[in-house]
Amino acid sequence: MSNIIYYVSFIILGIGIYGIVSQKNLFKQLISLSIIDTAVNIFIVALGYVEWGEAPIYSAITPVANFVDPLPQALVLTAIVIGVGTLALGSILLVHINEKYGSLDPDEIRDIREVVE
Amino acid sequence: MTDFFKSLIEMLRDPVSAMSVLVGGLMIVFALFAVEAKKIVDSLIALSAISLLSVLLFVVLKAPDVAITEAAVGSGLATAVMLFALWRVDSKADSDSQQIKKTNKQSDEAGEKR
Amino acid sequence: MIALLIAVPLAFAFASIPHERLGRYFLPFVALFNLVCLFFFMEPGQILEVGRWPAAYGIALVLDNVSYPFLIFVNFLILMMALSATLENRYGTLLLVLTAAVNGIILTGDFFNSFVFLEIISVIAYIVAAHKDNALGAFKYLIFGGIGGTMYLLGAVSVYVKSGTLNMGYAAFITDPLIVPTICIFFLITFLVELKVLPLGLWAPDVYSNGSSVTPIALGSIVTVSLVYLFSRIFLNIFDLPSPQLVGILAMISIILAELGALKQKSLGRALSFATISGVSTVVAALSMRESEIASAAYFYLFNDVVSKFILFTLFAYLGERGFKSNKTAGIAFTFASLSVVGFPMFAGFWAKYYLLKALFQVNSYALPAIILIAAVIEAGYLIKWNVELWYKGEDTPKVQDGEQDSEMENEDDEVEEDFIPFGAQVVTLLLALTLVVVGFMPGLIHDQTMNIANNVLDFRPYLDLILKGGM
Amino acid sequence: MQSLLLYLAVGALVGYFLSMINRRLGPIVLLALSLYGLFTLWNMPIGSVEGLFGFEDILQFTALSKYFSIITLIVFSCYAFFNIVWISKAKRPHAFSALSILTLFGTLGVFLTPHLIALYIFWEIAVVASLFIVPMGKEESKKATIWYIVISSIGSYMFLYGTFLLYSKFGTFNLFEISGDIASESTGFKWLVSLLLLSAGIAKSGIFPLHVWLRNVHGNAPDTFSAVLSGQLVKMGSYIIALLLGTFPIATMFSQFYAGVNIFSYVLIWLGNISILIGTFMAIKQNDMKMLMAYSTVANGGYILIGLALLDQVGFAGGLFHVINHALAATMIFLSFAAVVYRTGTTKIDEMGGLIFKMPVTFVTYLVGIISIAGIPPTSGFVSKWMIFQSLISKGMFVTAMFAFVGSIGSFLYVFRPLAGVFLGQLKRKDKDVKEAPMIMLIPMIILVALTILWGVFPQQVLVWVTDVQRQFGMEPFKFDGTVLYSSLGHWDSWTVFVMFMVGFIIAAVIYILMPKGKKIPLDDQYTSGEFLHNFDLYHYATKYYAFLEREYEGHPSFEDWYTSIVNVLKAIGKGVDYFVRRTASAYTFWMALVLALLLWVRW
Amino acid sequence: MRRVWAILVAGVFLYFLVGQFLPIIPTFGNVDLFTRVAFDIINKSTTTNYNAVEFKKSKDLEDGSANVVTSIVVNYRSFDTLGEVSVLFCAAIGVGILASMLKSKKRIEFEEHKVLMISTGIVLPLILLFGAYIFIHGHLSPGGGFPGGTTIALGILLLMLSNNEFKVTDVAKHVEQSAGAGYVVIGLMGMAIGGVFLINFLPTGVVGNLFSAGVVPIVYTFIGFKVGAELSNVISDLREG
Repeated sequence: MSNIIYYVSFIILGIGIYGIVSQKNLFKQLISLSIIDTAVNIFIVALGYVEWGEAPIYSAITPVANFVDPLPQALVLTAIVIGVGTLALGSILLVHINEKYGSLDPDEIRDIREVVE
Repeated sequence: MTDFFKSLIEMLRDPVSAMSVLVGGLMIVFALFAVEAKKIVDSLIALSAISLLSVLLFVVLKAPDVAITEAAVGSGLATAVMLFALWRVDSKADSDSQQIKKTNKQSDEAGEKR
Repeated sequence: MIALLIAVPLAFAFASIPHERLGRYFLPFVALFNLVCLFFFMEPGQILEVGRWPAAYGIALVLDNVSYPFLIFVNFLILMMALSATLENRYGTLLLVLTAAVNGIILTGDFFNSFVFLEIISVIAYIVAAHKDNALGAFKYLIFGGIGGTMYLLGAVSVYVKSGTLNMGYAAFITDPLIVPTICIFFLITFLVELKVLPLGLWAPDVYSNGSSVTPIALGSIVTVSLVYLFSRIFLNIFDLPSPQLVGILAMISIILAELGALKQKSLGRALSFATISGVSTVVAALSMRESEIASAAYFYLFNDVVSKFILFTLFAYLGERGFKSNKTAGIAFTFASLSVVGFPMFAGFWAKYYLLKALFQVNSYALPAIILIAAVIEAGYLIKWNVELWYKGEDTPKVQDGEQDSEMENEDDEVEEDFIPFGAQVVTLLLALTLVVVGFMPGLIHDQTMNIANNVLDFRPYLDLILKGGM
Repeated sequence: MQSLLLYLAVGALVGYFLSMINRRLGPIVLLALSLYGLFTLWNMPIGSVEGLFGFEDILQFTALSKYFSIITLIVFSCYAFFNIVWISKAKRPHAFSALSILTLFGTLGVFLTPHLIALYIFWEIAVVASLFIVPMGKEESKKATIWYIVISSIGSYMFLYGTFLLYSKFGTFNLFEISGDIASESTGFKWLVSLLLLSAGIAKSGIFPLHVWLRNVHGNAPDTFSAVLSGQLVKMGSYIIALLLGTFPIATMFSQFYAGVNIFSYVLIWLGNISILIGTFMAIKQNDMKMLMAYSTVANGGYILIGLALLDQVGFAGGLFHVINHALAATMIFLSFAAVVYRTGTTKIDEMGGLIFKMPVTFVTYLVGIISIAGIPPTSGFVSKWMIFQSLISKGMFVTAMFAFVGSIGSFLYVFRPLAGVFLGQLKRKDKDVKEAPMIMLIPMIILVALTILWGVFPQQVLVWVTDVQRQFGMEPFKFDGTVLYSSLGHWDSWTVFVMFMVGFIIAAVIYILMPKGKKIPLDDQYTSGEFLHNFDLYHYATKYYAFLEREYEGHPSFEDWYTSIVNVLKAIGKGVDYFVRRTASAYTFWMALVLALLLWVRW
Repeated sequence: MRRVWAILVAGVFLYFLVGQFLPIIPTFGNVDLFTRVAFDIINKSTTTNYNAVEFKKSKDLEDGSANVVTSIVVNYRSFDTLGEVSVLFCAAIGVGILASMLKSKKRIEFEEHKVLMISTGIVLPLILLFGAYIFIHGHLSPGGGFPGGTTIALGILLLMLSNNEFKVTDVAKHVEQSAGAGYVVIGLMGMAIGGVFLINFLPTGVVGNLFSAGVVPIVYTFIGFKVGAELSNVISDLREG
């Protein structure tokens, strides 16, 4: 029952996938993708949590080591930055798609493509 | 049923779980809103709200570095980037689309002629 | 020392920012530098612990008998592409980073590090896929590859949780029959996506068929080779493939479906993309058998497929679908490549098929050979059709009674439309075609290497010894 | 043999570059090479073994190899001689010559090696080389190429599959080593392997299920190359059939079925029957003379298959003998067609007529060719058909005999159509100034005519080769002495028959000379009821020549259409795949979930 | 209908994660670090033998940064960070390429607002200073190069919003170039001095001092500048088009 945070992150991930599948609009799909990223980050950080552990920083308050696992945090740090890079690319791609087809709705785009081809 | 509530109460004594229940619940709501919202701007705002709440969770999970990074990158910059993209998309959605649709019509007629 | 393979391309990439053309000029020299380093200053069987942190704590770059040939092959392909492709604004810089990433993903012995390099490759892939105004395909690939990347990340993290380290060598000590399949499913999903095995490879045709001289080669040749390496490293060397029969069956279905899709296509580009899918699916299906003979044959098949598709896609990018009247050499290269893909004798493709079938029959598996041969029949059908059409383009066209001037005008337009193939591309395609022929006469050149790879990839001890021995 | 193959491989390149200097040099190189090959192989002792490219004793010169390579080289030398002039009409002369030499290389290799993989390699070389000659023909030849490659690769890949099946069982690729042990395998395995290996031959020699490519390819290929296709490349298939049927102990491998013929041969014989039927009836209704001869090739392939599948003293010999007859006859006929096309520029029968006075030598060549095809003495065609009939009747297989008989009757009909349409009848006006084909073209045709009649009258030479083959395969050799051939039902002396024919011919000639000639009148010299009628129509027709026959089987099923519909079904599936490709990432994610579910719940 | 499919698909994923994956990971909170490499990393004793680290006392350890996450990111797994930097680098270049490919060069305009301009003039230096603080103190306090650089980029964004004429000049590109090259050069210097790529070749002082942890602050400074420049480029590309 104390795994509640795992469940939370899984549910958010599921919502993200639900968004990708259910939403027609490509922008919504991009947003869902970043929701998935957030959920995975939460999950990974939660994997490293130690009960009654401190933040992994030696400081005046915590001079001796009673820390949570710092390595997943490092991994998440990387993952966040990668995620934002992907997000920026997706946005500019969306601008391109909109410029070419004048729409972000896959159905309209498909019609246009079939006509163009 | 009762023991379920008992365990719930037990769990809520633990601050981490309590926070995760509250914040997580909010995040789920926002995620659903972000997915299902009619206007894309709303879902963008919901997205940044999600990452802000996740910052809260990171703090609870004793991950200040991740928290500060997520606050700066996830909720700040990512939202700005997508907002810019959204502006470009919306500002252009009307002019070009009609033109392209025109070309479609023409090519349709051409096809019919053939 | 090994780190130079990654550091030098990155340094040049960063240094080539201020001017657009700079990266383009750096690229061939960097690839050449890598090749020279590999040939003369490095030999397999060494490990570099980056920052001198022991393997379990830090990141270890491993150069063993498996990764060494792959590195040489990939850098050779990059050199070829640098000479043949036309790189517009800043694509050179991107490809420099791609060089670093591909070398890294082949060298690294660390799960999360391979995830990072995988993401670099994917990001570059998204950008390169958007070449020639193909944003829609790139966006599909972005969403789909994003989910795949997430899966890979989860897999890497679960490896860390279970084994306490991210190092591939130590991760192999997870042997719990409950845990390993679950972890492997994460990786497997990613690989099925990135290796374009249908139905997860559906993104590929839209991406490859954009008629660019960079996209299909960078993605279909270079990235594919590196990912096949990682696939065999993870599933043949470290972990066991989860439910290998299922993967094999998926790959077989993917072979047939891809060939049928290619058969239907009216444009050469899409047909070639489908053909690529079927080629890689064949490799995956063969690798899923986990037999050293079959694996070696699969690597041979990969070599032939990649080189031939390199030629085909390059010529398609430059010539489009207007025949070989003006440039015969291109036509000869195209014909050689397509014959080699189909697997006619005296080309590399024949020996690939020969070794593959021989090995498969030795372990009494009769389904895959049949499917490979059926696919070969279909492939022969449409590839020869394209060859004939392109060779005899514009000849004996039926006379038009009324308005002959128009037809003449069209012909003149064709004449005008024929853009020439850059010298580099001609040389490269002809060189690769000759490579195919030479390998067709002396298959030992490649087969020894692939046997060496296969024998090493299938037993785990040398890799672990290398990692435990620690480096430098 | 090794040196010969090497010379051929080099000769391809040499021919290519020489024909850049002068396009006539290419065929000359081919002619020289094939004459050299004829010389060497004729004198080569049977059973000599050599290596090739460092592979030990991969080449083995058997009696069968000798027989088939001699046929091939004869055909090729005539073809090359003919090409010396004809090459001026070729589209890509350099490639044409080089690929022709390469085709010879591949075919000789096929005949010379018992090693199955080497055989496959040479086979595919021959196929590819000929493949790129075919589209140099008419407009439809592009499509024909696809037919050719697809059906040929179906056959050859089945062959390859069977080869590897054998390898996985016996661990060797050498056919002769395998043949001993195969009889002990399970029945299903024997059926599978034999059918797989034979299917290459079936596809190549145009037997029933895979016969569709012949019409397109032979009909549309370059004119002289059709001669090689029908006269020689098809014989590669016959070689495979003869080799396997002879090498494998078919009689002990499969159970006896009917009249001492085992079940496997019986199936093959029925395939042969159907091919004879299809070939004959389709040939009757063709208007294009090359396509007509293509269908006749199907029918004769059926004859050869029946003869070989009988696997007995007389029938097998007859089948082998029929190979050389059909090779010569088909080459003759296609070369004469090539000569006609060279002059008139069309292959449609109803666009020609009355060429007999314009090109008499060509006419004689065609006449002897069709006599040999139809199996009329004194040509050699009769001998082989006689042998096949003898064997059939002695076994009491009257149904097959009936089919073969129908085939011969039909062959009278269809070979007469081009005769009447092209050579007899009245001259078309546009052909007024047609001349006889140049001398260079006539020489090979005359040589072929001479060979056919020679071997029809004195079949000893051929029978020596044939009986060598039979001895090598451990069969009881065909009995003959001098020109007298013995079978269980009686004997046949071709020399006496020839003398009788000559006597009859001379009598007829005398009568023809002594009798008063009918006088030729111009077209407008005719009147009715005292009126001249100025009618310039020709009283000569070739369209709907056999309409009364075609009417009988109009609604016949067409296998081409069946195969095309299969291809369309495949394309429809491909369209479905393409449909899924064009979806968005949403659909892709659905597929990902599907695969995930499979991975979860299907644990193999 | 579409939503039903979507729920099914998400259900499959959830089934996999909850039914297959959750059982094999430890329950939330009770992780024993001793089975993980993180234990030695926290105690900075991966190469030496274990003795407890004390704040402001223990000196010349194998790694000197008080912030363990930073020590992992920049020291133990510095190679990942190099890759991470190049991911962002590629994304920035890609946005640049694609933006330059756009046909309609219509830049996004904001109407200027007096209050915003003036307040920006006041706040912007503070923001930049704060960003610099974040990445310079990355080895002592939470934060580091990435959040610091992002903060700077956000400051640039604020500048864009406030005044309409502002454009990001090529200076950003040069900063990016030099910073990125600098990171690699530090790695190569480590190779030259210590013999291994990306080795920490400077003395790692007392844990907790500003001038400690060897190359970590330097690397983080480079990363900060690079990320700031790149992200500002991304934003300006998206704006200018």
